[in-house]
Amino acid sequence: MIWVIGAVAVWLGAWALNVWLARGPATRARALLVPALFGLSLLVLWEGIVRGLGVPSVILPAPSAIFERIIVSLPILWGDFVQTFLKGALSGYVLGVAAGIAVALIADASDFLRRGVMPVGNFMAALPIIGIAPIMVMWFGFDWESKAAVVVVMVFFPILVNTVGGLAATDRMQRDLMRTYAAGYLPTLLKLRLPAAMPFIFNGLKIATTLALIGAIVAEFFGSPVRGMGFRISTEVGRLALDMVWAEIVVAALAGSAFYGAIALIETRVTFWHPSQRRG
Amino acid sequence: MQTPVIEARGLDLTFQTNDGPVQALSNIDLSIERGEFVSFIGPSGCGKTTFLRCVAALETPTGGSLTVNGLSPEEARQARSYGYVFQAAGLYPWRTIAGNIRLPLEIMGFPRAEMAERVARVLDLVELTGFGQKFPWQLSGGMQQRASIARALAFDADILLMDEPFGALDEIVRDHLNEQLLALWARTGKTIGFVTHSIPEAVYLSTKIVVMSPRPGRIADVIDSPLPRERPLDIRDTPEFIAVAHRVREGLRAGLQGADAA
Amino acid sequence: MQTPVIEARGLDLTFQTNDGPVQALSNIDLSIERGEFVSFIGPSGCGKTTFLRCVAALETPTGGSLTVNGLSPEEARQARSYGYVFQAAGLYPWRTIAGNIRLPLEIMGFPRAEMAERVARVLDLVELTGFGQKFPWQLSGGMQQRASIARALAFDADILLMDEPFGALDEIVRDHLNEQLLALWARTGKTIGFVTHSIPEAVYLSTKIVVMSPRPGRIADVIDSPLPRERPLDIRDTPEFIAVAHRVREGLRAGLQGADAA
Amino acid sequence: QDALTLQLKWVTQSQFAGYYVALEEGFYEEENLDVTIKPGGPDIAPVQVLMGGGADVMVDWMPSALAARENGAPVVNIAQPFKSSGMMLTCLKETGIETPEDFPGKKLGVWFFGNEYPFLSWMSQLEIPTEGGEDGVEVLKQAFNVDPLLQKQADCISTMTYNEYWQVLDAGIAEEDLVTFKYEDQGVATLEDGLYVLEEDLEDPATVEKLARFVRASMKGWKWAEENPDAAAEIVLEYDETGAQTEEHQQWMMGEVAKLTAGSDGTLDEADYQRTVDSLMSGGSDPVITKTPEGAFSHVVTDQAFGG
Amino acid sequence: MRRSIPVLTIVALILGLWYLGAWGMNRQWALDQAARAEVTLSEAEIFVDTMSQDRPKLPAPHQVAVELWDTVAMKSPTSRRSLLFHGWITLSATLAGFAIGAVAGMLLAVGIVHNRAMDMSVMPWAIASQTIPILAIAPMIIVVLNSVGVSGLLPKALISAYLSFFPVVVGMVKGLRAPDAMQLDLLRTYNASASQGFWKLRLPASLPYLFASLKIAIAASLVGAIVGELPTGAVRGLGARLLAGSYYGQTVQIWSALIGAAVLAGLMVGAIGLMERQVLKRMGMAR
Ligand SMILES: Nc1ncnc2c1ncn2[C@@H]1O[C@H](COP(=O)(O)OP(=O)(O)OP(=O)(O)O)[C@@H](O)[C@H]1O
Ligand SMILES: Nc1ncnc2c1ncn2[C@@H]1O[C@H](COP(=O)(O)OP(=O)(O)OP(=O)(O)O)[C@@H](O)[C@H]1O
Ligand SMILES: Cc1ncc(C[n+]2csc(CCO)c2C)c(N)n1
Ligand SMILES: [Mg+2]
Ligand SMILES: [Mg+2]
Repeated sequence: MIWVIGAVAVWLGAWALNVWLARGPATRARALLVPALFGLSLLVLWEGIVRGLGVPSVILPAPSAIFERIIVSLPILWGDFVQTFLKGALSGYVLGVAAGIAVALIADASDFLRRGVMPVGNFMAALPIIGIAPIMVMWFGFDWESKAAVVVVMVFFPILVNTVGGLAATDRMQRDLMRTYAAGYLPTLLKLRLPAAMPFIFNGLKIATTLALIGAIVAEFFGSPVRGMGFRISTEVGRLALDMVWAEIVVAALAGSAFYGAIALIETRVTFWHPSQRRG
Repeated sequence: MQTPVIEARGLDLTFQTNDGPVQALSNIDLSIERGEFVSFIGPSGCGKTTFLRCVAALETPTGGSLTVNGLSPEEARQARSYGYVFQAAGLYPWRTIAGNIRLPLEIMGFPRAEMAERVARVLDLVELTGFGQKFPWQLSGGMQQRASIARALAFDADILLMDEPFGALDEIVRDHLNEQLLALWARTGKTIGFVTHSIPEAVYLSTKIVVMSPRPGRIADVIDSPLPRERPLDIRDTPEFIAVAHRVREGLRAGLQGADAA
Repeated sequence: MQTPVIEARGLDLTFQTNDGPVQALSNIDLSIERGEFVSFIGPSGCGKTTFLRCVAALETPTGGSLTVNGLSPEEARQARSYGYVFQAAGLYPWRTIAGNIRLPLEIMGFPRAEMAERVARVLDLVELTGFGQKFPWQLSGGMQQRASIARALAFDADILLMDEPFGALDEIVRDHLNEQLLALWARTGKTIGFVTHSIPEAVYLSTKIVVMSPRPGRIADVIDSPLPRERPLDIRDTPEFIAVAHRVREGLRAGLQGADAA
Repeated sequence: QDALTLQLKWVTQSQFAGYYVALEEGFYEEENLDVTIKPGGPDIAPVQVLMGGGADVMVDWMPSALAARENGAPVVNIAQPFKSSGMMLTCLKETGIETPEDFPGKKLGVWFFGNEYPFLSWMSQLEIPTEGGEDGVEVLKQAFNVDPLLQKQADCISTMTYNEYWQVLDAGIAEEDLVTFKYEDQGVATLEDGLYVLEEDLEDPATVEKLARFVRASMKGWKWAEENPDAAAEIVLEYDETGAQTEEHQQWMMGEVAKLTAGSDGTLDEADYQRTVDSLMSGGSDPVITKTPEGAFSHVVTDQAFGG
Repeated sequence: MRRSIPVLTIVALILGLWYLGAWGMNRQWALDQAARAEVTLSEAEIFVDTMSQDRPKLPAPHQVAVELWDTVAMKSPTSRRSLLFHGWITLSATLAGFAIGAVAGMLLAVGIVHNRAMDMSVMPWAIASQTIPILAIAPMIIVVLNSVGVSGLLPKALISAYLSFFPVVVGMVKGLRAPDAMQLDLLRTYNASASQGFWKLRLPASLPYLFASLKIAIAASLVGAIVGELPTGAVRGLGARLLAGSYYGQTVQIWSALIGAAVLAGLMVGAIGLMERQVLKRMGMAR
C-alpha cells in the first residue's frame, strides 16, 4: 500500500510542478521538460501500483522490468523496427497519403466524381483492419508488402476526408479574386486551394502517422516472417513474456511520437500563417 | 461610333436569402465607352458592389442584359479583361506582400524578370517599398488595402474595377493615389469603374458619375463631367467642379427621398 | 483636478518580424481627460491602430507607461471599460447581424428582454432595422461596418475606442452617424478615442485632435479644439472650424516631411 | 450450485465437444455445478485469463503451459482428456518433400502464440536451423487458415488432423497430392488439450472437491461424445454463436478428435508427461524450458474424481 | 435520382475492376487444380471457374451478393446466421464507443486549448497512446476489466473509444485554435471569460474541423469495436464473422462481412455528414 500512496503522491507533485512550469515563458527546454516530467510521473505511478498491489508480471510488468528487457534486447528490437516501421509503415504511409490526396483531387475536380467517389471513400474508411489484413497477406505475401498495403487502406480515408474538406475551405473573396484573373483549374488549385487546405491536410497527415504504425503492427498478427514488431508482440503474448511485449510497445510509442513530431514540425513550417500556428 | 465597353440594359438582380428575396439591382441601364472613368456613388447597400460584381461575372444577373466588350461578362472574364480591387483587402495570408502582388503575374505567365520589376514598380506606386517581405497580418489596415490595389495594377487589364479602394486611406496618400491613378488612366486609356463614397473624389476622377439610390438599387442620375481630362489637384476649387459636386449631392438626396417615399 | 482617463508617458512599441524589428510607436506622451472626444489622424501605417490596441490591452508596449482610469490597461480591460470598433468589421460569420450585436450583451449577462430591446435600438441607430436576421456575408461592406459599430454601442462602456468606424460609409450616412455619435457622447459623457482619415470629421467631432507622423509613430501635434460642445452640422463652414482644419493639415504635412527627412 | 468458468484455448468447435456435451446433457448440473464456457481465439492467452481471475479452469497445450510456468505463472495440470497429439506438418507433394531431410531451403508455416514449441523442439532435434539460410528452413508465422498452402506461399503448413487438414482436403486437394508428417509419428509429440488451474487453488480442499466434480462430469461428456459423435457435433453447432461453423466440418472434426481422446480417462499419464518435458528440454541451444518443472501436474483432482 | 447517377457510375466501374481482379487472381488456382486433375481448360472454362470457386482468392461480386442476400434477407434478424444480427451487435458497441470517445476527445481538446500545463504534458502522451497497437493490449484490457467485473458491451466500447478519441482531439484542437486574432481580440475587449470564449467563438469556429474529425472517428470507432470483439471470445458481431471466415478460409464470408462493415460505416459517416450540413446551414456557413 505504501508503494501506491507514495506513487500517487509523486504523480500529484509532478503535476503541480508542471502547472507551475507551464506558467513560465515557453522555452524549448520547457516544452520538452513538461511532457517528460508528466511521463516520468506516470511511470512512477505505474511502478508503484504494480509493486504495491502485487500485480503478476504476466498481467502487467513493472516499468523497471520493461526497461531491463529493452536494454538486453536492443538488436532484436532494432530488427523488428526496421521490418515494421521502415519497411511496412513508412512505405504504406507514403503510398496511402499520395492515393488519398490524388483521389481527393479527382473528387474535387468534378461534381460528378465527388458525388460518386465520396460515398465509396466512406466505405473504404471502415474496411476493418482485421478483415483486410488476412486478404492482403493472401494477395501480397507474408513480408512487409502486405503490411504496407494494409497501411495504405488505413491512412487513405483520413487524408481523403481532410483534403476534400480543406479544398473547400477558401472564402468567397479569395475565390472571386482567382475568378477575376480567369485563373484555370490548376493555378487556382496550386496557388489558392492547396495552400488554404494545408491546415486540414496536416490534420489528416498527423492522424495518419499513428494509424500507419498501428496498421503495420496489427497486420503482422495475420501472417508474417519471424521478425517485426507485430510478430514479436503476438508471439510473446502467447509466451507470456509481457516484458518483451511492452518493450516493443515502448519502441512503437517512441517511433510513433517521433514520426508525429516530424510531421508536426513540417506543419509549423508550411502553415505558419494559420492562426493556430501564429499564436504560440 | 465604337461599341460601348460595358453595356447594361434593364439589369436586375435579386438575392434569395433565408428570410426572403432581396432585390439588389433593379432595371439598370448604363453604357460605358472605352477609356471612360466612371464613378459609382450611392448610399451604403444600394448595390454598387453588386453591379461591379455583375460586370466581373462574379454574380449572375437575374434579368436584363449585360455585355462587356460585346461579349458576355463570363467570356470577358475568361479573356482576363479585368483588374478587380475588392472592398476588403483579401490578401492570401500564406504569401508575403510581394508574393500576393506576384500572384496574378504568375497565373498569367509573365516572365520571371518582368515579374520582379512589376512588383517593385507597383509597390513603389502605392508607397509600400520595403514592405514586400512582410506578411499581411504585419501591415496596418490601410497598407493592406494599398497592397491589394498594387495587386490589381500589377498586370495591365483593359478594365479596372475598383470597389472603394481608397476608403481606408488618409487624405494625403489618397490625393497621391488619385493623381497616380489619373496619370495611369491617361497614359494607358484603360476603362475604369470606381466605387467611392467621397463626392470630391468622384468628381475629381471621373468622366462620368453614376449616382445610385437604394432599395432596390436604381440609377438616380448619370452625370457626364464637363471637366477637362487634364486635372491638376487645384481644379477642385473651380466653379465647374463645385457645380458638379453639388449635382451629385442633390442626386444622392433625391434618391434617398425617393426610396423613403416608395 | 481629476486624474486623466488615459495617460501615456514615453510609450514605445516595437514589433519583431521575420525581417527585423518594426518600431510602431515611439515616445508617445498623451493625457486624455474624462469625457473628452479625441481623434487620431495620421498617414497610413503611422501607429494609430497600434496605439488604440495598447490602450485596450490588446498589445503590450515595449517601453514607457500607460494607465487607464489610474489602472493598468489590462485591469481596465477586466473591468470592461472599453467598447472597441475594429478597423475591419470582424463579424462572426456563424451569427446573424442581431446575433453579432447580442454577443457582448450575452457575455456581460444582460437580461433577455433588455438584450432584444438594446439590439433593436442600436440597429435603428445605424439604420439597419430589418437586417437583423441576415448573415454578415449577405450585407454590403458598409452595412457590415455599421453592424460592428452597433455591436460596440450595444453595451454602455465608459470608453469607446473606434478605429476608422466610418471609413466605408457614404457622406450622408456618415453625417448622420456623426451627429448620432455626438449626441450619444453629450448624453453619456463617455470618453471617446476615434481614428479617422477625414480632417473635417476629426475637427467636427473632437475636443482634442492628435496628429501622428509615421516611421516610427510619433505625435506631431495635439490640438485642443476651440469649438463649442454644441455642434450643428453647419459649424463646418465657420472660420474657427476652417482654421483648426488647416492646422491639422499642416501638422500632417510637417509630420510627413519630418519622416522623409529622417 | 457452485459456479465455475472454463476458458477454452480456441473457438467453439468439436475440439471441445466434451465440455459442451456435459453442459448440454446436464452432466455438470448433476454434479451441482454451474459451468460457464468461454470460447477462446487467436488473441486469447488462457493463462492470462486465469491469472486475471477471468476463469477457474483453462484448456491449454502442455508446452505453452510449462513455458508459462517457467515465466512465473503457477499453472498446474489437473487432468488430461487428450491422450495423443493431432498436430502435423502438411506439404504439397509437388514441392518434392518426402522426408524431414528435405526441409532445408523450404518455407514452413508455423503457428506461434505459444504453439510453436513442439515445432521448434522438433527442428532442434533434427538440427535444422530455423533462421533461414542454405541449410535452414524459412519459418512463416501462419495465421488461422490453410491459404498459404493453397496459394503456394508456403511449402508446408501446420495442420491439426481434425481441423486444418480437413480444410485442405475440402478445398479440393486430393490426399495423394499431399505429404504429411504427424508429430506422433516423428516421436516429438507433446501433450495437447489438458485442464489447468492455478496452484493455490489446489490448497483448498473445497476447491479440489469442486474441480473433481468438474473433471468427472467433463470426462463423462467426452465419453458420451465419443459414442455419439454426430449428436455431439450438433450440440457444438448449437453453442457456436458466430453461426459460421458447418455441420459437415464439425462432424468430421468430432470423428478425428475422438481418436485423440480415446484411451484417456482424464488422468495424466506420467510417461506422456515425461516425454513432453524431455522433448521440450532437448532443444539444443535454445530449449523451450530450461529447468525441469516441479509440481507442474497434480493427481489430486483426478484421484478424488475417479476414486483412485 | 440525379444524385445517384454518379454513385452508380463509380460503383459500376468498381464492379468491373473487381470482376477483372477476380478473374486474374483466381486463375492460378483454376490452373493448379486442372493440372492436379491432369486436364486442360479452355479460357472460357477458366473464366467460369474463376467466377465460382469455393475459396477464391478474390470472390466475384455476385458470389458476395448471393452470400449477403442469404445472410441478410433470407435469415431472421435474430438468427445467429444473420448478418443483421451481427451488424447490430457491432453497431451498438460502435455507437457506445463513439459517444465515449467523442466526448472524451472534445473534453481533452478543450483542456489542451485552455490549460497550458495540459497542452504541454498531455498532448505528447495522447499521441504516444495512439502508437500502442491496441489489438496487442486489448486482450489484457479485457482480462483486467473482466477481473474487476466489467464485461459485456463496455470493454468493447472502451477499445473503440480509445481509437476514436484521437482524431477528435487533433481536429478539435486545431479548430479551437482557428479563430483569427481579431475575433479573439473582440472578446478580450469584452473581458469574456474562458468559457464564454469557448462557447461563443472557439466552438462555432471549430465545427468544420470537428465534423471532419468526427467522420474519421466514427469509422475508427467501428474498427475499434470490431477489434474489441476478438479478445472477448469473438463470439458475436462482424468481427467474429470476419475471424470465423478467416479460420476456415471462407473468403466469401469474409468479404460479405467486410461489405457489411463498410455499409455500416458508410451509413454512419453519411449520418454525420447530414448532421454537419444541417448544423452549418443553421449557422449560415453552408455553401
Ligand atoms: N502584428 C504586427 N506585426 C508586425 N508589424 C506590425 C504588426 N501590426 C502592425 N505592424 C506595423 O506597425 C506599424 C503601425 O501599424 P498600425 O496598424 O498601428 O498603423 P495605422 O496607423 O493604424 O495605419 P492605417 O491607417 O493604415 O490603419 C505599421 O508599419 C505596421 O506594418
Ligand atoms: N450574397 C448576398 N446575399 C444576399 N444579399 C446580398 C448579398 N450580397 C449583397 N446583398 C444585399 O444586396 C444589397 C446591395 O449590396 P451591395 O454590396 O451591392 O451594396 P454596396 O452598394 O456595395 O454597399 P456598400 O457601400 O455598403 O459597400 C444589400 O442590401 C445587401 O444586403
Ligand atoms: C493464430 C493461431 N495460433 C495458434 C493456432 C493453433 N491452435 C490453437 S488451438 C488449435 C486447434 C484448432 O484447430 C490450433 C490449431 C492457430 N490455429 N492459429
Ligand atoms: Mg460595397
Ligand atoms: Mg489602422
